[in-house]
Amino acid sequence: QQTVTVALDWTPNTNHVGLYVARAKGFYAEAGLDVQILPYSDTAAGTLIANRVADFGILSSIGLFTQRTAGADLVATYAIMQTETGRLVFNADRADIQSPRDLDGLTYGGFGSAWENALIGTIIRHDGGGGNFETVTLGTSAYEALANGKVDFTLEVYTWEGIKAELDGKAQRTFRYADFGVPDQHTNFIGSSRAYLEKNKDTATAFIAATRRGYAFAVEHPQEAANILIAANSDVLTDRPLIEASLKALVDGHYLQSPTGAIGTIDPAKMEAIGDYLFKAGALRDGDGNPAGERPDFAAYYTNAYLAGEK
Amino acid sequence: MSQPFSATLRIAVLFGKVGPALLSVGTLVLAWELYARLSGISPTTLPAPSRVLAQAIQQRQALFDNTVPTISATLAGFACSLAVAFILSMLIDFFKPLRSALFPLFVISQTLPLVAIAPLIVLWFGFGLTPKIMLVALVTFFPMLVALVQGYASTDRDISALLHSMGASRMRIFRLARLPSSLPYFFAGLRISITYAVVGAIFAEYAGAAKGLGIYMLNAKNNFRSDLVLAAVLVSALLTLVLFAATALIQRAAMPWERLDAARKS
Amino acid sequence: MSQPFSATLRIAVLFGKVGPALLSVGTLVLAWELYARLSGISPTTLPAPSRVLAQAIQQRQALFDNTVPTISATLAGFACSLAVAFILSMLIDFFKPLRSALFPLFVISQTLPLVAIAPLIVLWFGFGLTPKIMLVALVTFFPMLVALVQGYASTDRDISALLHSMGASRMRIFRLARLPSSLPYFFAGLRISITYAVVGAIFAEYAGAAKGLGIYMLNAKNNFRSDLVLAAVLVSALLTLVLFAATALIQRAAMPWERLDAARKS
Amino acid sequence: MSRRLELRQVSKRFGDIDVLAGITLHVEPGEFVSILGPSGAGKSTIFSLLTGGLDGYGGDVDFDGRPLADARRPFALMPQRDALMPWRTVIDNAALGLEVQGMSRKAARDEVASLFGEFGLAGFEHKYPAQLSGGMCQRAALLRTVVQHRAMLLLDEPFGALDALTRTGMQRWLQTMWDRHRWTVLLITHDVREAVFLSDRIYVLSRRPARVLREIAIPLSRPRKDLASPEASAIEADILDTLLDPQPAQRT
Amino acid sequence: MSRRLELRQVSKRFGDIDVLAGITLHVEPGEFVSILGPSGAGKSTIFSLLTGGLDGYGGDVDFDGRPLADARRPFALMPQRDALMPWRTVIDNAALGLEVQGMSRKAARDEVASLFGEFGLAGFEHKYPAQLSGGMCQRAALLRTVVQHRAMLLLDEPFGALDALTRTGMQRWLQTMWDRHRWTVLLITHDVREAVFLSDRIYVLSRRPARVLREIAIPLSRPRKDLASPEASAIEADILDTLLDPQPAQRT
Ligand SMILES: Nc1ncnc2c1ncn2[C@@H]1O[C@H](COP(=O)(O)OP(=O)(O)OP(=O)(O)O)[C@@H](O)[C@H]1O
Ligand SMILES: Nc1ncnc2c1ncn2[C@@H]1O[C@H](COP(=O)(O)OP(=O)(O)OP(=O)(O)O)[C@@H](O)[C@H]1O
Ligand SMILES: Cc1ncc(C[n+]2csc(CCO)c2C)c(N)n1
Ligand SMILES: [Mg+2]
Ligand SMILES: [Mg+2]
Repeated sequence: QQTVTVALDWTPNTNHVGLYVARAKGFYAEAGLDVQILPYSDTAAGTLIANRVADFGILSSIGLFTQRTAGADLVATYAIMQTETGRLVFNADRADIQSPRDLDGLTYGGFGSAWENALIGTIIRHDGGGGNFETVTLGTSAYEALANGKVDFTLEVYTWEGIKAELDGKAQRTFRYADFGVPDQHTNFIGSSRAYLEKNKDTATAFIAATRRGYAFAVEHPQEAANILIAANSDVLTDRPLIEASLKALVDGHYLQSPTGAIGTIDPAKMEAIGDYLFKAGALRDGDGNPAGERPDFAAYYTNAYLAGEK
Repeated sequence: MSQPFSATLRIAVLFGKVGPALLSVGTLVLAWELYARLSGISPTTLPAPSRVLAQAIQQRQALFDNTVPTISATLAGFACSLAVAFILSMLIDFFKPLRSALFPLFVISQTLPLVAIAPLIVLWFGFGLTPKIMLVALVTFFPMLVALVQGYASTDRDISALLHSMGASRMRIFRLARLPSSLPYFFAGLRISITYAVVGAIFAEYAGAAKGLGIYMLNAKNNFRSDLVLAAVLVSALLTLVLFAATALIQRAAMPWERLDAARKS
Repeated sequence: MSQPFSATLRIAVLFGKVGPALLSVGTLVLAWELYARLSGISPTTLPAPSRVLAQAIQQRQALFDNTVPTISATLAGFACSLAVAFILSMLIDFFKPLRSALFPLFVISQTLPLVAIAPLIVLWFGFGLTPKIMLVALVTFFPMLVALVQGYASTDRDISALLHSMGASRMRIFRLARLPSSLPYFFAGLRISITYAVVGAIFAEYAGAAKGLGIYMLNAKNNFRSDLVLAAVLVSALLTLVLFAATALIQRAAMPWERLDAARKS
Repeated sequence: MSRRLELRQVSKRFGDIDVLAGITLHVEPGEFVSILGPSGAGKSTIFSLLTGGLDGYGGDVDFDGRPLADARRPFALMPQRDALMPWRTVIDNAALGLEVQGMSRKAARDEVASLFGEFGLAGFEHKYPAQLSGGMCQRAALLRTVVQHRAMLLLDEPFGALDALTRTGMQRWLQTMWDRHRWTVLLITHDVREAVFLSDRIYVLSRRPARVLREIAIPLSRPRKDLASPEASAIEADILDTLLDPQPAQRT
Repeated sequence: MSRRLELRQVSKRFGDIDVLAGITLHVEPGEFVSILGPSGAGKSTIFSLLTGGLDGYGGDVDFDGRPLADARRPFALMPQRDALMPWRTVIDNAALGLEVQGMSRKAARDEVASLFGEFGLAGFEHKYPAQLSGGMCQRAALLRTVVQHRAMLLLDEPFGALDALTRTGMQRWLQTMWDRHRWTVLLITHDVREAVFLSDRIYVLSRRPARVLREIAIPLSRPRKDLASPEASAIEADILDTLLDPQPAQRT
């Protein structure tokens, strides 16, 4: 048996369902793999992969593009989300916020990544605003701060925070990034390093294929997948209705499987578009922190080569 | 005042000591409960203590499962810290220039914000117990070292001179005089450090752990469960208090002569 | 040894004290530099000190802009902590049962893991200076209170009895005897607390702030700039050392008689 | 003329412990009286009673023929050891009593400054106690005591902390000062020779609970230059035999 | 018979400070000799030299006619104050010297246990020093010293920390013990009376840098029951006048 380690990007949640299903259903074992899901840590999964602490990891799209441009050895091998799960969110009772240009001068509760400002600025300017807003960095409490009225708006993962708010009956409204000039993206990937992939081609292929089976199973059987996910994280996932509703949203919203049926496949057009966008917004920087001089070759940032069926 | 106490007197004295404490803690908890219930604040923002307690009891198995790794990390880290502090303190005691060479490093190590250091530690030491032990050791090591070095320095010069006059070697003088002299300082340092040890272990878990009170808190928060966050906080506070009490008991056992001193002074 | 020193002797003695420290710190930095350069480790994981320094200099304006709020929070929080600790210590000194009522609360407050508390405090008090001051005060308050209360208790009984025999009121005895007696304890507490104060402020910023060294570190980390994280760590360590040195200077100025004591003992 | 101070059957308990068990003694105006007794007997307790540091005791205390009212504070106390404040200069230490009486610091300093020469402290006004020798500290403490101009001085083992040589010097000096000023003094000591050398009368106390074992008048002429005259030695030997049990003490 | 201990022109400096400036003195076997001198003179420094606590001094030190070789360790030291270890019971404190000599703890205990009666400590074997009175602690310290069976005892102000009454009792007791065992003793003290009461001869040292001011033989018969005989008093007064400056010390 071949051991494969996977680093998470956050607390275990519905985004990770395919990993847990593949493990519990024996897909990994069938492929001769012993998959160890590493605990979530303060250190970005991309950093762990690039430093060979983990073989695979959950990468955010932004993490992939920025870290890779700065020289980290990262390659996306599987798109978890076929479309953007992020939203700009604010409380529904804010009559003063009708469209993004109204966000000028308001306070954003952020997470501390440079691209957030580029993203929100783009959205506001696309809507005819100036793109001037206050940022307070809140780490992980931005969402609570919004509920408390301490910030005016923040970014959420719709299929987690958004669903929770719906379940709680919290009235919120959102703006979709894609509606305001931001290209749609695969929000999360499973990625690895070129160094690992070259040395472990077969293992990597087997891992991605088995993982894809896990996500495909979850799309077919969301209820059973929810049970598996909860059972594998009984200490953590104490809110069954949230898990079930979140999985339902992931499936019904065509996040895990595109309307055309793609699961895990990385869309080159999306990659080029978002890469282009980030490059132009100045969010991509080299290892010394200087804006990337020329447009990077984004085709090297990802590969569908390890998805079963394609080669 | 070494007269024997009657049983009732003992209880009265105990209550005199514990009474005001219970009163103040009780008042605080009651005020919190009333505020949480009457202000209409959402339980996600501030759950009532009764809710926290009820959830803590309901989730006792999960809490217990997550407390064990934290205790292991705390104790293992603390033990390492103690061992290294002890060895280094001895080296410093035998070779003084080491003190001026090493102390600045230790002072600087205390000024490093853990939040910035923790992520690096996983990269270097991985996900096992090691990084947690390292972080706990980092926060507790310096106070223990200082306590030991101060303790040795507190040795009665007359006692050292006496042992020297008897022909005792430096090692012997260390064992017979300097080491026992350091005990009160050692235990004072222990009581301070043990508090940091727990907080340090919880912190270390943020840097990557599968289980533990820190992870439990983080997960509870990401699952919108403030009540479970506070339940874990409660457990960690209790854990600290228990360790605190344990050091006090160990000190009583290890230093029987100190109790007499206290009794005589009063 | 109160003979006047010649200038060269002074320098030699100073070097004797500072020399080993420079040597050890220098060795460490050198080893780090060599490792970072020769091991081929990626600068994102462990940047060389030269790179950290170069980046710190290049980013000096941003670092400075982010240091100012941290210093404000540290000093304001510490000042609040001091003021409250002083008032409470006086109340406790005048009304002893307060001590048993309040001390358990303070002990418990020290056992609460900051990681769990900081976000709550930020949620309750917003992103202004208030929550940072609260958190800095939380970590520094108890050590200062304990130091003051211990300091008062260290008052020479004979001096109190003397003042009482002279007809001095309790308030007068407090001002003339208990307060000055507490100074050495006060300053010992100050030196410990000031270290926590900086770390506490940075920590508070992690839980939510617009600017500050903590935010700078967080941003640098989220943008995968380990060199800038370490540059900010460097600044915060320097800040702590400067505050540390400042308390030592203040102590020298505030307690001229202590220097004599030390001179006489040697 | 009525007696300056008179204690009749004064008793005091701390919790379960009897400390004073009916102390009767008196001091005449201008008299130098000593109290001798073993450590822990209760000697300092007597001073605490007099200076209002304790409440609740049995028996009567009269001062100048009237019951001792707390508020009058007719005593200036010199506590065991010097009790100088390390953070005050010598002159501010000496002026402490006057300051507490309400005098401004400046006026109090002016008043005590004139006495520094007589007390052998000239030139040391602005030093801290840590810069003085043990003997000088004791003199500063005594200066602080006498400058309060109270009707009576209570001296609690003023030289107990000094080494034997310095102590002898200070005793000689105190006798000279007393000869000059004729203060009314009640002195506590457990140095028999000191008591014999300085006193008009001596009360010898028992171990706790303290009773007056003996009252001894010292008929030696003053000034008592000769520390070891045969008469003094005889009185001393006599007192020592009263105090020292045949078996040395088993517990303090 | 050669002299037990002989110091010839012994001198010692600490850095810039001259502490001993040519000390010449000797002790005969079975003799009780005292060194008297002001505080800080350098008395304890002499003992440190003898017990090997210091290196680098001038002059010669002979023991039993041969130069003092460091390794022989012919002295049992009783340091200033009692230097008992608070964390050891009385019997373990008393057995310390034997343990350091290499004896097992059990054998050392057995050896010292038999002496507890004679030293007035019977029944206190397993108490801690904090449970003993000051006088008992001093006796335990002396027991620890004599049990080492060294050729000579060095006692550094053994009773300096005691109050005057207890001290007198201990001095009487020490005289009895010495009468019985006839140890060779060199005693440091600054209590003139103690020196006169206990010694065969006394060396009086000057202030620092210490020189021998006088050597005084005490011809009084033993046992010296009477603490205050006229002869003793006369010797005492004589020594005191040597030691006390006309002006009391300005600085320690
Ligand atoms: N405030 C108090 N509370 C309880 N016990 C006390 C108090 N003050 C004194 N004592 C006890 O009373 C006894 C006599 O004490 P005191 O200080 O009067 O003795 P003393 O004769 O002055 O002794 P010394 O010569 O050692 O100064 C001691 O046993 C002491 O412990
Ligand atoms: N190791 C040392 N280094 C420097 N100076 C020292 C050292 N030991 C003693 N001295 C100095 O030597 C002088 C004599 O000290 P010593 O202890 O011998 O005096 P002493 O006569 O025993 O005094 P006392 O009667 O107070 O015990 C003092 O001024 C002391 O400060
Ligand atoms: C399930 C899930 N929820 C929240 C976060 C935290 N987070 C990080 S960036 C961001 C904004 C999205 O555009 C949010 C909410 C996460 N990583 N995964
Ligand atoms: Mg007393
Ligand atoms: Mg000495």
